[in-house]
Amino acid sequence: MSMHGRPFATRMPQPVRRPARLVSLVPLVLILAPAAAAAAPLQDALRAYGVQAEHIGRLWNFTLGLCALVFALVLAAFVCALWSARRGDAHTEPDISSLARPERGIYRIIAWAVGISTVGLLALLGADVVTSRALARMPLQDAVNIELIGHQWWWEARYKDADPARQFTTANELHIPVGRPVVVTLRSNDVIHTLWLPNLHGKRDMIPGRTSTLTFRADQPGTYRGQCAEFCGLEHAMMALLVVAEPDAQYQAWAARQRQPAPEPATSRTRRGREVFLGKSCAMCHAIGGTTANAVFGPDLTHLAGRGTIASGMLPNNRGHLGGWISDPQTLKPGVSMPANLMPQEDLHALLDYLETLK
Amino acid sequence: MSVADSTTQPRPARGPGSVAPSAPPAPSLAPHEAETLEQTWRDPPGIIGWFAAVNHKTISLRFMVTTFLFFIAGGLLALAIRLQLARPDGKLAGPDLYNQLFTMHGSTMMFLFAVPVMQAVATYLVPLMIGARSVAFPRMNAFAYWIFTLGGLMLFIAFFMGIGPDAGWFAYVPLSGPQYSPGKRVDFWAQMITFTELSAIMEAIVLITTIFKMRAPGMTLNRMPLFVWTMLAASFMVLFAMPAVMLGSTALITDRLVGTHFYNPGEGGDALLWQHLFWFFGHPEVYLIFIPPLGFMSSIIATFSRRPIVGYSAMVLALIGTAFFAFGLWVHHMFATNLPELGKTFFTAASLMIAIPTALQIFCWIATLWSGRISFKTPLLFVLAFFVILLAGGLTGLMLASVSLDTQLHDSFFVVAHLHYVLMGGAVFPLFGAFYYWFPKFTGRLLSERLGKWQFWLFFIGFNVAFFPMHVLGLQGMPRRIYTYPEEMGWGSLNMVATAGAFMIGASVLLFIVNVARSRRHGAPAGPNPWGAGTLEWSVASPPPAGNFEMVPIVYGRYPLWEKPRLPSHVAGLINEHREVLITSVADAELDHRLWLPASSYWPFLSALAVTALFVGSIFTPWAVVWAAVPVAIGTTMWFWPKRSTSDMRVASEQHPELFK
Amino acid sequence: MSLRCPDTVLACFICLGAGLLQAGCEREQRPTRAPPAASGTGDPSFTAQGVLPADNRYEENAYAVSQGKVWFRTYNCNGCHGQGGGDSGPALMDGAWRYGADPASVYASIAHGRPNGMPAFGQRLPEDQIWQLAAYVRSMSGQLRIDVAPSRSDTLQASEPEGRREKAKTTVDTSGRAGQ
Amino acid sequence: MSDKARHQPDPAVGVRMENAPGGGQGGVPVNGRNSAQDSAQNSAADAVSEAGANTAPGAEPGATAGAGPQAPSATLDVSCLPTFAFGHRSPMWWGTLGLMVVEGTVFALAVMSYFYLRSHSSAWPMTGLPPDLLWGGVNTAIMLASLVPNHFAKRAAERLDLQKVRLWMVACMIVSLAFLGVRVLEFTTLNTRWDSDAYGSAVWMLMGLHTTHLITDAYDSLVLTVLMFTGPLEGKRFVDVSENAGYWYFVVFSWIPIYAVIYWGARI
Repeated sequence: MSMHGRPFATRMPQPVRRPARLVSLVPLVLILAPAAAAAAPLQDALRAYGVQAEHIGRLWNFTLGLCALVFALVLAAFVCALWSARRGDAHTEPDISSLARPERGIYRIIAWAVGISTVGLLALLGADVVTSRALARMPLQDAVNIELIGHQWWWEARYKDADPARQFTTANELHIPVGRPVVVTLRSNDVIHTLWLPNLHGKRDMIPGRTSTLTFRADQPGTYRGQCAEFCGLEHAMMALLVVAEPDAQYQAWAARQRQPAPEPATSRTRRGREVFLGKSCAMCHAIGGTTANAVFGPDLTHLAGRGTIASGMLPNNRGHLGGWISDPQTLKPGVSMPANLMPQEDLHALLDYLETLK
Repeated sequence: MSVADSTTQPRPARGPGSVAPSAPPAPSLAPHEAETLEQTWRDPPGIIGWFAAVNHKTISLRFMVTTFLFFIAGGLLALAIRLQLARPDGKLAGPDLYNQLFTMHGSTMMFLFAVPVMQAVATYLVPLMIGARSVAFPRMNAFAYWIFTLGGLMLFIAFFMGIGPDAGWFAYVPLSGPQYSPGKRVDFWAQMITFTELSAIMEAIVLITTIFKMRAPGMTLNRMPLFVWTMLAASFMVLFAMPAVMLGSTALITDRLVGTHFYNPGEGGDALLWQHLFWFFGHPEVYLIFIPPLGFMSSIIATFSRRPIVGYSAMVLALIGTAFFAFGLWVHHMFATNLPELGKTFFTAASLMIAIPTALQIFCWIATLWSGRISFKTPLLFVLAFFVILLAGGLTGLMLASVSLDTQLHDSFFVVAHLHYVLMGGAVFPLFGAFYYWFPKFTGRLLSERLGKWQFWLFFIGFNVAFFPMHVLGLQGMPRRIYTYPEEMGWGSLNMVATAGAFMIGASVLLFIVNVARSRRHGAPAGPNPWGAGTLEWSVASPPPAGNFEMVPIVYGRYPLWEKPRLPSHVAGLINEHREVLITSVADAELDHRLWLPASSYWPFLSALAVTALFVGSIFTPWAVVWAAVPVAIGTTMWFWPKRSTSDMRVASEQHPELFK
Repeated sequence: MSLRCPDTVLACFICLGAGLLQAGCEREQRPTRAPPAASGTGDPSFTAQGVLPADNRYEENAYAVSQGKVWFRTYNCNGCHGQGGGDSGPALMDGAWRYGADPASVYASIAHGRPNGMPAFGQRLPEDQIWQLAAYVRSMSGQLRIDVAPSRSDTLQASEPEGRREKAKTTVDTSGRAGQ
Repeated sequence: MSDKARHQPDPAVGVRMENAPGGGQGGVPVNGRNSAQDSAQNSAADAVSEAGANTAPGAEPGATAGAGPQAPSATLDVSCLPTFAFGHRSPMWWGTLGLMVVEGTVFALAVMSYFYLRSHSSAWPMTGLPPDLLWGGVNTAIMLASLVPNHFAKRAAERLDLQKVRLWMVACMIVSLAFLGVRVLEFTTLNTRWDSDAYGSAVWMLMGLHTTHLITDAYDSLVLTVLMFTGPLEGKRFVDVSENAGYWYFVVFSWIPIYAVIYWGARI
């Protein structure tokens, strides 16, 4: 079920820092990271496109450097020990002199080594504290407030606004303005999920019965992919989320479009398609603004055609995949709540025509 | 480097060091007395006798074989997982099967292999190392083995019946709860926990009592071999850690079966309660998997660098410190939850600080090697791998200890890499070293050095090929426990590499099996002390007689076989016709009294069957607890009930000791 | 040491297991290997012909029944039937049935609707879901094996979990049909 | 520390200090308890004299007289040691202690979970009333009272006094019947069900855990009591009685905090 043709906004921004420099101490990465980075959609903890991820990236560099140094030193001592130690075998008379008189010299060296390690550990602790303070200090004025709700296995996003009329709901694809802080309130509808947008920030759990928040900022336009990180059942692997960071004007336009109800079907075919939607099982779970379909069990489809993917980041959103998804989702994503819908071909095509109008 | 080319031929059968040249001939029993002693401690013959065996060596060997079989099973599951992930959009296993695969793999390795195998090895070695003829409570020891085996079998039978657990080895609620895991899958998992924890707790009590009360006269606490110290520390950790998960899994089962609300936010419960209970056990568990191998390390390094370990007391204090701090870290598994940030920082500090005792031990070992005279035998090779792999795992652990970094690394493949570096490097490599080291003691024959070296290098290279790429995968954003991933995520190549490495590991384990199978028959005869080691287990024949020591030795130092023998060298006057053991005082191992241990009995096995019926039945109806309690009570009572003839004999020996001289 | 004896232990355990195998599989299957909903569903249009199968194999499958519970909540059956306690619609927790207690009748009630307010969902719900609903509805009065019926939910609990209800004796009283 | 290891007293010193244990020595009365005392004193006396012999000047301490007083002997004769001992000298004591640690930890964690859940709830009890005080109080009193016969049973056991052991064990059995009966009444007056809410679950978990211990401990004692009447008996069995009594202490004392939590944790 791989994606043919990438559903993402194709503009690939310049990374804030080169991956190679980040991980220069991990040789294997030098070899493989470029190959991996070439085609991959942006889901990479080593390439920061937001201030929060940058803080963590800095901490990562520091920690990696220090740990690599320690690794090298201890290993050097270890190899020297093996190299310089005399050889013996089972017949060698064991040297038990140390039982009689403790080896003060060796103890002193070990004490020094332990002392130095302690200093290193304190340095790590300090760096961590500094980083968490930096993360907490991100300014939040005129932030975008989003309530993100985890479902098995998709994401429901409610854009909050002081004025209820300006609130709207979408699913599986967030749009955020570049350079403006985003405050995401995390909740879960069933089991524990975890929001992870590696290029923008670290993880945060969505725990039923609790709410938590994650604040981040995208400093570069682009499409960032996130994925549920906490094992959440059968389709844990198929629970992805796209975050489209775009200039404020574009974002405002998008938001304005989202607040509109679905356009009235113009042609007879699309009108037929809407009847199919409202008459069949679709309307039992999905909502389309401006129609009688207002169920909340499945993703809101009011502006389905505007999204890059369907089935929560699993398939590119084009007529073929959409048709396949409607007729037989259980083969594509076994266990998903969407049932197989057996309907005559013309009904299906009418339905697809209608859905494609939901820009 | 020198490790590679220092291969030598197997040792000649009899090594030196067992008796220093100037020593007077060690006193021994007359042949007929020795035969009586052997008869007394031997297990009864026949099938019935097989189920009645309580000799600690018999039980321990079965325990080791059983845990190793579970290790093989878990490894095969791992290979299946790697095959599925080898290429993007893998079609080998659907999500349902895949979730069962990794849940079974994790649960098997953690609960059915890593913890019990350490206790299994310990129940064989500890009595021999401390100069005892048996473990305390031999029947409880047997019961613990049976209950463990039956629990493990239950889990795998359930798996093959398609009732395999699928909620992950830490079974987070609510996913593992009644609503999102319908059916009986998770119930079997939770009951398996009860089985194995029960077994682990009993083994811990057996070991603690053995170590405290049955050491040979003169083996004061600060003369104990470091391995015995590690088992003491680990056993105490078991006593405090296991209850947490037993309580948690009991609450999970009652939630699922009788509708309690511990984890139901709708009725005042809380999903995080499970995480607290589980990780309050789960993190110490990592350390009680990792601490006994520290004892393997100390034994093997001392022997193969021909000198005592540097800084005995420092090592002991480090062990105790590790065991203690291990209980203060559990929240670093929950950094992604919405707990207060200040609290998280405290746990960051604790998680970093626990590195200090480990560092201390590593430095002491390096100093020992440096100032010793090394012989690069296979056991030492496996132990040396520890310094590379565990070091790397420990350092990635420091990264995970940081709250901010952890939010990126948590639940990604980076964690998978880290935990395998810690557990394989910290436990499995030393464990293989220990097998190569003590196999001669178990069987009387040496394992082949050549195959051993092959296995080592296959394992060492394969391991790094398999797990190093996972660090990178995690950083590239690959989450744990996904059954597949789309092609353009670009994770394909590294996953293929990892799978190749996994199969190299498989091949090396296969070599190990071949080596054991060959050497059990055709291996070079070992003799009592093939490595010229210094601790007591090497003073007896290989394999040891049923009663371990013909005459219980008296100990004057930490390496009795290396130091100059002193008189009196052995204990006389223990009755050979009964399983009489010497009980000594806790701190200084001064003579205290002579105890008769119970003889063989099949009641521990029958009681284990009854308990199994109770646990499995309770999965289907709470009333099973009531009805099955009857056979359990009968079984345990019969197990306890003394035999009249034996008691009369004992009474006679108490009233007329002179008759029994 | 000989391993013959553990093999015998293993063997007898496997025999024990094999006995439960059937129950195990049926109960534990997930949609990846889900059994056909009911005998005779090969022909998708059989409900139209009024041909109704005798038994509902989803009643053996814990996952399917729990899905039924999900649909019951999602499609707001509670709106009329309460939490099974009954409101404008009849109670479903007791053993009293107006149109028959057998799976086929329950299926028919959901698919074709009944007088006095029960709508016909046949057109709006896929057959599988109706069979799952039918299985769940019967579990509400304890008609299903307790190891298949759902246990408590992670919600405010209205009534005892289906898995722990006494099996109510089913009676078919037609009194309610005329009434209301 | 390593050099300290060299200066450890020779183990043989232990013989002198350890092998005349007070009361922990001797056989089982065959006819009446006087003989028990006697045999105890006798063999204790043997041990002392044995030890005296061992300390003959010039002899390696602990060497057998048989090996000749002058030549250092290769072996240390332990046949004079007692065959059982009470308290921390007995492995049984350590085994029981281990069990107590495990179960104590379980109780502690259960109590923590109780307060953890309480901290997440606005009202506690979440619905309904706290448990009635009557039967809980009565049972606490009974359990505390049970300490008396338990104490005397322990002491009699340590004096190898079979008659008194039988007497007090029977007394313990009667008391245990009492508190098991009252425990049933306690369950009926908890004013909550395990499946009504998290509060009920926590309370029933605590009660269930402790009741399990009451039942098992009562059963252990029953088995021992029967054994005391039917035999076979040897000195070690008195250690079992004494350890069983020690476990009884644990079960009763662990009830105090659990009682406080269940009955007063819902009131304060």
